[in-house]
Amino acid sequence: MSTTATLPGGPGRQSGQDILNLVLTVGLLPVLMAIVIIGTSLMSPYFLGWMNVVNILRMASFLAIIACGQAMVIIAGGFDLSVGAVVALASVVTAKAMAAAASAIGGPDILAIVIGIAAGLGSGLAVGLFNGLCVARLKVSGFVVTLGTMSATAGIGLLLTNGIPVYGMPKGFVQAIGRSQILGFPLAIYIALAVVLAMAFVQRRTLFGRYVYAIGGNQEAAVVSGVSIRRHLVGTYVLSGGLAATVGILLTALVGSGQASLGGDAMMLQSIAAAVIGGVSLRGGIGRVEVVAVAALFLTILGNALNLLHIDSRLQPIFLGLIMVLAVALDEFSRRRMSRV
Amino acid sequence: AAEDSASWWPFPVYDASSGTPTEAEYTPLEKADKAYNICVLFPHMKDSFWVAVAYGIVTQAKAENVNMNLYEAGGYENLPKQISQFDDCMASGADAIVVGAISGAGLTQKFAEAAEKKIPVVGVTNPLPKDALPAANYVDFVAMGGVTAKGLLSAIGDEEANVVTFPGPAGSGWAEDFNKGFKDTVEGHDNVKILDEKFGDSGVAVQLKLIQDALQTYPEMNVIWGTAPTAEAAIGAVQLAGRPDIKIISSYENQAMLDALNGGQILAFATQYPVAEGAMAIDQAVRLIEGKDVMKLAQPKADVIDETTAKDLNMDLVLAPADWNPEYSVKAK
Amino acid sequence: MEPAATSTTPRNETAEPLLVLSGVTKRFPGVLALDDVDLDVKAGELHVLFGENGAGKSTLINVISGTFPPTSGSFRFGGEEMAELTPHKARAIGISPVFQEFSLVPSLTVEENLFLGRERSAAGILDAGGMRRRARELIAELGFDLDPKARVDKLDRAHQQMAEIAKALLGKVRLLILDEPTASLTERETGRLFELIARLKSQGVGIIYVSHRMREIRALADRVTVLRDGRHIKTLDAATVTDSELVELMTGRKIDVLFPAITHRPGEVAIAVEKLATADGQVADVDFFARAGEITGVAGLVGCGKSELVRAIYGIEPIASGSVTLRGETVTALDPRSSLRRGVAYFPANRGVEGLALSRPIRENVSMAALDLGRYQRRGIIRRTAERSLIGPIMETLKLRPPNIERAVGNLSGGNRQKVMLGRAMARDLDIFLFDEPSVGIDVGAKVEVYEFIKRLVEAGAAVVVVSSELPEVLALSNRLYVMHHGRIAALLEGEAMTEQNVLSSFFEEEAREKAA
Amino acid sequence: MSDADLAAPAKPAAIDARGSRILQGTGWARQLALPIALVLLLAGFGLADDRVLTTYNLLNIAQQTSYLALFAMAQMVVILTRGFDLSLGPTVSMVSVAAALAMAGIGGADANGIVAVLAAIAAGFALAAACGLFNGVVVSILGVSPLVATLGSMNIAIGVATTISDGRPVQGVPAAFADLFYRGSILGLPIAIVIAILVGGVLAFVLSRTVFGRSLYIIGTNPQAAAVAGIPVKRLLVYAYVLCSALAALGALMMTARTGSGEPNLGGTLSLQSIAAAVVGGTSLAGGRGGVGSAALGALFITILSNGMNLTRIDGYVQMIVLGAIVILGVVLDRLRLDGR
Ligand SMILES: Nc1ncnc2c1ncn2[C@@H]1O[C@H](COP(=O)(O)OP(=O)(O)OP(=O)(O)O)[C@@H](O)[C@H]1O
Ligand SMILES: Nc1ncnc2c1ncn2[C@@H]1O[C@H](COP(=O)(O)OP(=O)(O)OP(=O)(O)O)[C@@H](O)[C@H]1O
Ligand SMILES: [Mg+2]
Ligand SMILES: [Mg+2]
Repeated sequence: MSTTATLPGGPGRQSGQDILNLVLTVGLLPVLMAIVIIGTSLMSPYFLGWMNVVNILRMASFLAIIACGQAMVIIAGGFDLSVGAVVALASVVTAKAMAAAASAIGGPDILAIVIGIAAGLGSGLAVGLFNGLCVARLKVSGFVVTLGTMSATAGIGLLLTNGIPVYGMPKGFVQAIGRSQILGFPLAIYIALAVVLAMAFVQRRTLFGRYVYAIGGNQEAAVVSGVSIRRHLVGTYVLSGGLAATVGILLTALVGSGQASLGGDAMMLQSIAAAVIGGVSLRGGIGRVEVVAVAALFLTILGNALNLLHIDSRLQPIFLGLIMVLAVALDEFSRRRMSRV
Repeated sequence: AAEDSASWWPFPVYDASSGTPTEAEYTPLEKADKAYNICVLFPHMKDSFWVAVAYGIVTQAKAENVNMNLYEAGGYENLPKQISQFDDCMASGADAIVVGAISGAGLTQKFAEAAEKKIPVVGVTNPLPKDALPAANYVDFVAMGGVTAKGLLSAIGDEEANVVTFPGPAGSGWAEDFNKGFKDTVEGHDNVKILDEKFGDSGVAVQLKLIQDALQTYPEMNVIWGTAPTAEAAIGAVQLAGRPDIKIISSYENQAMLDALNGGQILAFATQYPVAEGAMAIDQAVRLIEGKDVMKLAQPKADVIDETTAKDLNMDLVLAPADWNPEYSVKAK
Repeated sequence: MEPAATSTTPRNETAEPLLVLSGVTKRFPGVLALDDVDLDVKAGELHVLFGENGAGKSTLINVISGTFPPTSGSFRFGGEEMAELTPHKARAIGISPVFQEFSLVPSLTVEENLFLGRERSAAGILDAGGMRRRARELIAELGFDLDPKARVDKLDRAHQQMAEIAKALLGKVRLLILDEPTASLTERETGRLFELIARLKSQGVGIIYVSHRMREIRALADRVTVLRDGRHIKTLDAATVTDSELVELMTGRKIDVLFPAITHRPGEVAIAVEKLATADGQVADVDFFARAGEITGVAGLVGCGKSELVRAIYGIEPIASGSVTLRGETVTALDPRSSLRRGVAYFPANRGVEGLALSRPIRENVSMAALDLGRYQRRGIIRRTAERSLIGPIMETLKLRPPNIERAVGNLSGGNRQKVMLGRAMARDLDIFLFDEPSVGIDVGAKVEVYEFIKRLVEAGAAVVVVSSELPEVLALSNRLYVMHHGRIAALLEGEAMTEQNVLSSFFEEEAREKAA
Repeated sequence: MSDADLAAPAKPAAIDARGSRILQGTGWARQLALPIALVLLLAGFGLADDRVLTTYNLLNIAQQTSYLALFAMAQMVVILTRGFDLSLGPTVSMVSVAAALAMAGIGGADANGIVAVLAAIAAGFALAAACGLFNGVVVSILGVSPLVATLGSMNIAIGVATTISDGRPVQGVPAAFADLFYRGSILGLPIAIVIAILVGGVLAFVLSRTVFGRSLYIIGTNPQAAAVAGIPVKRLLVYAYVLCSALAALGALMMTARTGSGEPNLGGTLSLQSIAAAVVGGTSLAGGRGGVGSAALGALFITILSNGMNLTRIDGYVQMIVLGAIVILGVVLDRLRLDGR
């Protein structure tokens, strides 16, 4: 076997190797997903209905966007527990800023919308920046820092609204961002696709992506190789904050009001779950965003299928938990078998 | 805002102290004898419903000139935190404790301790086990669920109604009670069919997902009954799905429900007059401290509000004024 | 990179050596790793740093390559004062270190590692094709058997070492620093490396070279600086100094012979392996045996599967087929725990990864493999006094320095880490010992101690297997020597037949046979 | 050897050095950092409100701390092995409900005291052991990352708790049970404090003085080395998760006695809280570092903070922000102190 590694190899072998590599990186997830899809569609006629497919994709989009940011942070060896809270904060800030701008300026909606979105994104980026600076400058573990900011961010979101939904955003915002469709698909799906593609590109083809892998893989080695650690660490948290804020804005547009209850712990845990199920190593240095996106889709489909199959809502978590563990266990098993060969 | 409770009284309630509710009117004391310390515990302050209760509490505390401190536990999943807050209240020397219980059963030990320490405790808004406390006021949630069902029945007449219920978080107690009340009341009406019950956390995002899935699972669904966030999420989901025919009913009230009702986006919502509940709780606490006569269990008359009844509603008792910011403590003058 | 190199050309380069250190001191918490060291390296010179484990060689190198600043003192490079040097800046001006603890990211490929920190990019976007071409070029130029697309964590230590060397030679190099580069290379790669070094020297590159192998020092050095306890002892001209002088300067004592004379008294067959194949295919169809009272050596090129063989015997490499018989008893289901119970010990080549719990104290690391014995515990409760009084003397006999068994292993130098591993063998009664590269990265003094240790084991009647890439070592120690090639036994050499010549030729015969097949 | 483990050759020297420094002479600085912060915190609150430092309130703090400390200790056991247990909270809920159901099943409030208590203990610990076994087996034998494994069991436990309780509190806990686990006192100390101290003492002994404890530290520091040294890594990992769940179950029984009913939501946010307490106290998520002291201190820190803020009447949302900020500040100070030497 070791000789094959030394030879450049003909094109045939190359592609065989590539397929193996693909299976190794993507794992069994798509297979499992196919099983769930086929199984559910046999049992529920509505599962593959157009609307349901759109719904699944939309929900998966939100999760995928957040999980991409989360994945980058984890690959760099960190953890971002604050994403759920950032979703809420961005929602509230967007709605407040937009409503304020709309009533202050009066003029065209577009201006208010832009101001609102900028404010929302800004709040997410700011939280990310704070996380990043604490982790990189003060060398505190990402887990604890983001645990702190999670609490503080949620507190700020609630303080701003007292938990009361924020209304008064221009109708155009809800129509254009939340409910508009292109070729039958909602905007969120396109944004998610763009994010995943962009991040995949960043991971493979840019300095930033390369350094994130390096820092997570072996920080000491990255240091002695002259990689500036701080800048890139901060970058991952800012990215994660920004992407979480994006989801906050999209959700705000979808529900039509700014809500401090959007996001939350569930979103945070799900984004980590999607990243890990998508093959991101919690020890850093390993993982691909496109697989993470597939994992996000998988989790969403699973939840949808359980609903469509009329499973009692109290029993649903049991199924969800078992299938999640099963998926990763099978994946792990197959990976081990493969690398044996 | 006019922070004056004078116009609220007398407030019509059922007096259920003896077990069977009888019609009664509630009128609070003018003023407390002394500036007592009253500790208030809330499950959370994350929606306008609890802000409304807080509004009632703050207003009445000012009216009766007592000190008040309010603590919120951050959500229904934080029972241990509420228990700790209860301990902290006792430790901080409260003369009485008003509690919106996360779980009535879960606080029974604390109630017993407070009784031993002779600290009166008043239950507000959330239901409690029978006779757990010397005084309380809350609606019968089963009855309130029933009220919404009656609202639905009268709105649809003989039309077919295929309902999916979204009662709220499993394990909360109140969600189960609302649901039971609704189900019991529609039972026997052949034109109303309950297709499914979808429990889930009462946040807009979670509810939205549940609704979207239900829209797929049950194309025949034409009534969505659930919590206020359910209704809020449903408005958008129904529009997206192109199903303006679907009727939406909320089992309780908040600012969004009121706006939606005015905008014609929902059929109706129920109210239990949370502002009045908060105010009564403070008064009950003061009466207990002073050893005065107290209504052991006051039940506001839950009403279902639809377009026609909305006009006659005393909004002051349903929601806090829009520009009111929650105050977590009141200092007696 | 290029402009930086040219712009630093000073007027007085001919007068001043390439690198000048004056009074460099480095203090770690509790350790004075470098104490007022002066040193200079000329362009085109190979300057050997020589010293015991923990003498401060790696620390010195880290200071020069900008990993951390010295506590006090200063140094000049190319006539310029180096203040606030960062690793990035160091590489940019031509200081290229090959670290002892590799600077490789395990989850990246060889090629990605080569360019780490110096990627070719435009506007933040990588020029993947260009880098790949350059990587292939470089590896071909160096003659290393290395796949640029292989992930580093899938490589063994030898190939990682190659990657680390290639990484250092990627850019423009003016000062090459090699910290024990041959520690896990075999003869062939070592040869390549030496050719390369000669070429670089002729191009005027200054080289700092750290090694514990006298042979290399002899072959390469222009000057030798001896460090002891962080202090500069003496700088000598390599041409005029003798080995024993160097060793004496380094250790402060006299060492006459490196390899002890070991009395081999072959006894019963302790390990017998038949038709063994590992699940990963690294070992196939191997017949092998080792007797008590003698040393059985295993030699072979990098990647030949010699490590896997002993790892399979110990039970950490899954076996696909074949049998392992220990003292006449055929064992199924091998695992480390039962191997230890049967008296088998294994000393991994990579002590950091497989051997030691670095942040735990020495005491715990030594007793780690013996905690199931009644000596150390009673009903699961550790007898701490007994543990201390057992481990203390063990580490004393092994001359642990500093002799404090409560220190974390992570603080120890390479040689002392190996002593901790050896201590494990003495913490319980064992009689079959499997050593994988027993002297990797340890100084001459420590080597002698390890060999003495092995000698004591064998003379007490134990069966010892030594797997090593250092031919002189296996040749000198073994009684019988297996030569492995591509997972198979290529030859078994005994007695007079055990010569370097024979080992090398058996590689080539095997190679030819494979070609023919 | 599992392939996942290959990803970490020689870990950064800086980290090794840091770890070692802690074991050397400067250990006391770290040990004392948090206690000093605690005393200052308490003194600060004491100045702000004179009820903070009354015996009554100090006992109150001690009692509240006992519960969180138990959970933090449980969590710490698995964090030592580089894992964590997200299912801890739901396990608490599940045990609470199961114990209450068991007691209700044999007569409820009127049941024979001893029989009821035994039934509750049996039911609670059996379920917890099952959950711990599940976690342990999935993590160690199937090789699934602790995060996914316990996220899975978290969902399962939530499902079980709400299903068997029908989503409602389970009433009918006999007085004997409440007396044993809540009301009783020994030498004037409430029973909860006594239990926490006893368990802490025993656990401290187990971790520092037994082969099992020693092995946990080694596994957490270097699992590969542990395996090579013949430590039965997989078996001990299973034990660690079972121990974690068992400690959680004990805490759950105590909390059930305190609430007087089985609560399907009892453990809601305990998973994250217990991790936070352990980590703030100085347990390292990288494994191999921490102990009973760190868990207890972390729990005390968080409890004092929220008690102090309650007694000094800090608003709810502001409390969240302060809590977040202080958690970060705590670890930052800790970090700076270490760097300063
Ligand atoms: N990061 C560090 N923190 C604390 N002490 C350190 C650190 N790095 C090295 N030391 C200590 O400094 C001393 C010198 O170590 P150094 O690694 O330079 O030795 P060396 O000469 O390279 O040894 P070897 O031949 O084993 O590689 C040793 O006592 C070592 O324990
Ligand atoms: N040309 C090569 N390029 C990349 N990897 C290689 C190459 N040749 C071998 N390898 C890797 O080397 C490993 C085999 O090394 P192995 O551990 O068997 O060596 P060994 O026989 O123990 O030799 P040594 O003891 O000298 O390290 C395999 O993982 C294989 O993938
Ligand atoms: Mg060194
Ligand atoms: Mg090897």
